[in-house]
Amino acid sequence: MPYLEIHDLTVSYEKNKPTLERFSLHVEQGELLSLLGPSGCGKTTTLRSVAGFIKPDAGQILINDRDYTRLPPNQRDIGLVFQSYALFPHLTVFHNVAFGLRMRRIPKDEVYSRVANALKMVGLEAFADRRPAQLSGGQQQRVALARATVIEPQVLLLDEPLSNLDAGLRVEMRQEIRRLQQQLGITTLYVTHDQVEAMSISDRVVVMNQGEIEQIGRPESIFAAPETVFVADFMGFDNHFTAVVESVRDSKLTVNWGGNPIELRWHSKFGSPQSGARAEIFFRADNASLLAGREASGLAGQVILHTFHGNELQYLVETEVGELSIKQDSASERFAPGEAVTVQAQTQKWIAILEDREQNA
Amino acid sequence: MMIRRPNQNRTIILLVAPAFLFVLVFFVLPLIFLLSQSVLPEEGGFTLQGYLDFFQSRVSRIVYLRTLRLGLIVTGICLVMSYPAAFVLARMPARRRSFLMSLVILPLMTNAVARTFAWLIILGRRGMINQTLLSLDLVENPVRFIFTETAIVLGLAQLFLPLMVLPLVSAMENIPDDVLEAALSLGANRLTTFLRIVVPLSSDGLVLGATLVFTGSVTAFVTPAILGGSRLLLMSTLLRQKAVILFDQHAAAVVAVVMILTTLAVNLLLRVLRAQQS
Amino acid sequence: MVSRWMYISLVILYSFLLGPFIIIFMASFGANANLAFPPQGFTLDWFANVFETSQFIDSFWVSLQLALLSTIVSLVMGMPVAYALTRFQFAGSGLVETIFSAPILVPGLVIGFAMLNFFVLLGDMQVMTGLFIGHTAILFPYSVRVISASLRNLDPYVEDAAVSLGANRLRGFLLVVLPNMQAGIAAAFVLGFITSFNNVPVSLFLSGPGVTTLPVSMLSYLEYYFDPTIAALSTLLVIFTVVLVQTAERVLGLSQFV
Amino acid sequence: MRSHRFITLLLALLVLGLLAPMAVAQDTQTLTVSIWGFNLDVLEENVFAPFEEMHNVDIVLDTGNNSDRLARLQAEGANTDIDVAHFATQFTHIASQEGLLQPYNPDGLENLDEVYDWAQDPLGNQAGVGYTVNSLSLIYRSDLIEAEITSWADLLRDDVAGFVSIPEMSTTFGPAALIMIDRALAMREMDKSEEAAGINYDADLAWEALPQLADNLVTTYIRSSELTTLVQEEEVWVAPYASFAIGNLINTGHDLSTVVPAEGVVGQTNMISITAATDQVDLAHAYIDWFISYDVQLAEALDLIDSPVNATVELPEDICALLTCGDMLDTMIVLDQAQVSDRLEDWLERWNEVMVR
Repeated sequence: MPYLEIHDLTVSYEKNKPTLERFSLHVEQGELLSLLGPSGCGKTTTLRSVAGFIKPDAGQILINDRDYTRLPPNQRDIGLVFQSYALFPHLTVFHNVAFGLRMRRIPKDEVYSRVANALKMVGLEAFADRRPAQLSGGQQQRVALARATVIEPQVLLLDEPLSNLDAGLRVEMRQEIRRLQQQLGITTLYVTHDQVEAMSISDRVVVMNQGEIEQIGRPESIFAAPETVFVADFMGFDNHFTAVVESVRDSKLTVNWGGNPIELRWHSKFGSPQSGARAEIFFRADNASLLAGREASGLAGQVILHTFHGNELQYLVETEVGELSIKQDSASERFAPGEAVTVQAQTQKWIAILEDREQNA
Repeated sequence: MMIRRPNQNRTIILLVAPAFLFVLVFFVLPLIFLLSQSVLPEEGGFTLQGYLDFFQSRVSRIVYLRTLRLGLIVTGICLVMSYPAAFVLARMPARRRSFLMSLVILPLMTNAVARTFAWLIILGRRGMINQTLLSLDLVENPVRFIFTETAIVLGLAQLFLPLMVLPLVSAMENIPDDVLEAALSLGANRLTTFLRIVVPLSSDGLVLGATLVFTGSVTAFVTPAILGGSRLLLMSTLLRQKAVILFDQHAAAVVAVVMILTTLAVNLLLRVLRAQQS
Repeated sequence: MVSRWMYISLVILYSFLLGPFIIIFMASFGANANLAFPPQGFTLDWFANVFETSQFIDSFWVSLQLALLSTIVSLVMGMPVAYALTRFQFAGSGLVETIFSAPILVPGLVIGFAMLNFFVLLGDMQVMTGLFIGHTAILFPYSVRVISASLRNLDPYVEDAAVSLGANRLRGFLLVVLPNMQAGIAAAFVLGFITSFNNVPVSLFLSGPGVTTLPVSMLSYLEYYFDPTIAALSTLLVIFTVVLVQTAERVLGLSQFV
Repeated sequence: MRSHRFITLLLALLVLGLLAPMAVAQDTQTLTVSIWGFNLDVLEENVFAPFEEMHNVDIVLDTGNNSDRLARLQAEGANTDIDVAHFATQFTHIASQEGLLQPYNPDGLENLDEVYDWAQDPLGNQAGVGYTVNSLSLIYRSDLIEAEITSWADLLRDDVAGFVSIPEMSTTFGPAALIMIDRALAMREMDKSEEAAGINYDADLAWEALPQLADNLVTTYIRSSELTTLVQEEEVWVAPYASFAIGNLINTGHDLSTVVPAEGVVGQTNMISITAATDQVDLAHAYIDWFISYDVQLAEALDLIDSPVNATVELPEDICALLTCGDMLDTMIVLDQAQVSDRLEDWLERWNEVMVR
């Protein structure tokens, strides 16, 4: 039973140039769903439409079966956390958090206890009397979280909440957000452009591109099995090249790898691919290995560059399918630039994507 | 930072319209009417004769050129007086600087009549300067300053000096110490550093300050009215004379339009200079 | 980098800037009725004369009302413009910006002259109304610019935050935006007040029977008498200004902004 | 909380700003008088305050010199607030020609019969009543100028160069001063007798000499008060002066001598007129009538402000000597304002050409 439903939402900032067109999405109760995509993909527009700051041209937004589409944002009962935190600079932490309760005319002592409780949950009891300017970035983020959740909203929306924090703090904060969200069991829509963040925090991830959903799924499945070239690029597949399908057998297709056939998982929007079709092949840098010299079992290449990353080494190798990036355990054999090598495919984690409609129909 | 919102046009119109209409009706329309007065004499018909008369008349030519000349002199004086001082101010510790800057702003907050009045006491026949000159036996008889260009220039320079100091200081504040140290470490002496580094880097403030002082000087009324008398006219006092003494609204409108065009031209020049810099 | 002769330039600058004020101050206590320097003796007669001269008292009230009224109106009308300019992107924002900065580009005397001619064309208009319109128009550039600057310093999303927490737009503005703009508004207010209160060129043409602003009546007083009454009045005005600015600073924390 | 204090302050200012204008705009009857801003303290005591009391009215003043006020009257036309206007004859003439004035009703002026005939209706169209006469003659610093000043042409002397001032052409006495200089030059240089020199309204000789005179000038003056100031500050040593300024000139405390020049003095009446736009016709008549009454005329004369036109006023001799009265009324030269007005526009332009520095 979906809790938050978006049906056929159409939003345009300029006439006849919709940012979202007939966009639909369902979020389950208590679920944390991430909208992942590059800037301009429509994720923030979706979020601001749910919050009510954007009046859609068409479509419907339902929360718990109630139609929210025409409801003004201040009557929506939605918690919103902004990228800039948007704390009220003139109010103390306490009054920032209390703001939403005040608007709801909650009695004073209840406000006090609820704010105290909310601050405790984010570990800021001691900071109630400070102004936002006297807090660190992470603390400000916690205040924003407390402020958005203290009103016990039906849905929590987070708009790139971690992008203003430095890397270490980001990891800590996303754990904090996840913990809080699960503790409160609150249905959450989380907007980010950082795939690692989306993977680590979400129940489900929606990858968006140009106002359309590219793929919806659990983080693991999106990470392991992207269905489109866009998603694969976005999911950090380091290597990408195009190959011709030699044959197809059920769930596997065969392409040529340095004279050897390799069998790969495939995904196509248009049914089973034909042999001769062009497939886009993706694999990550750690799903291939290097052997010294020219070997018949793999693709011949030449090392261009290597860089050291603690327990692994990263090589850039020139091959007939282009430059490939390959990671090796630092304990394994080392290759100098200019050295001839053979690239061995570990095909179980490789993926072939077919997007060209005409060749696959 | 702007937030994009769809369907915002009505909101914007509601926000802007009241003030916009006010300025349109009570500011833009009067100026259009003024322009029309300058080309449509009471006798009727369209003519540029007013402008021809203005530039052919010896009186207005003298007045116009004097106005521009004095404006340049005042700008030059303000520049020379404030440049090194602005640099000192910009390099000061913040507390002391903000105190000194508030002293720079103080004159701006006092009306021009009060400030010009002081010059009557300083420059008069029995004024401070003449008393000093006489007591030092530097002159035999008092020197006349009142009703001279010198008096007007001094009065205007004092009036507009803050408008030069403020932009210069804020431009110079933005020059990091490192840059100056870098120049010195590369073998430049202090003068060279000042000329090669400080001057180019503060040119934004310089151009802005010069524009403010110049346009202020060529349009000021109080100072030339008090210190120039009825014979030493500038454009502003000429406008007043044409309008209320000679009852010639047509000619007064021409003078007014020439004043507008002059300040607009200077501001346009400023924009071009700034565009070139960036 | 800062050398000794530069400090000398600082001394010269400040004596030139502030010297005239010291001269006025001295003259306002001098017993001689002319402008001879140095002033002889000590008297407070000139200050008494300021308060006995009805044109100064009347025009002071005119200037005060005018400055308050036109500053407040230019703020109330200018604030939405500043808001639109800083919170929305729209076609024509360039035009709006130009129109609202134009009154600063046109010489004050020309504005006064053009307005007088235009008001005559419009027909019967109270002198005070004319002055009010003139002053309000020339204050827009200050109010719009200063308020815009203060709005730019405020995260635009705080309003959305307030709304998402249950405030309507107006309450969000009043509870969140306005309190954070108070230094900016105060700065715009003080700046506008002082600009209007000191204005001569616009008021010169728009003053009329019985309604004259203080600076204009000071100017016309000088056409009749050269005595230290003007010095005494100027001294009072400097004190008034300093007190005003200091109070604004104390109460509202002006310097956070200016 | 700080914001509360701020909003309170703002509201207080708003209320103050809105209430203050109301306090001023009380609804009593007012009479707006256009007049020179000169000697207002004395006028207040002698004229305005008693009148306000008698008629329960507020007098509002529009002050400025002749041309300033005339310009305003022209600009405002039928919309003007001004009810009565004081002008020198030549400006009354212009205002009357432009239809800005309405003729007075002799029946409304009880004191008119006491006024000298020539002052009752100086322009002959009842555009206004002459209420005072004054004259233009010369004054100089007898301690600083060694050779006596005796003639209008002495303004051109080298020993006074840099210390002369003359009235602007746009003022009441501007044309008169020039015409008298012309008369002096004619008498002296062409050696003509007083009668032969006459009055040349073209003033050719004076125009010829004007550039030379301009070199002698400190500045020109628009108001008599400016002359007083210039004399007070010792910038001016010799100048033509209007008789009504004598009190202020004497008050400067300098050694000043007045001269009746060989070529004579110029007499001139100031007039009060009723504007065409006024809705206070009766009150305006009452004002004029009050101004030409014995009481006012005497008080003004004793304060050395206005020389009387009311024939019933008799003055002590020392006062009379400083004003325009007694024999002087018979000998003073009265210029034909029509002749002056015809040339004025042209003269203003020629004047500027010479005077601009």
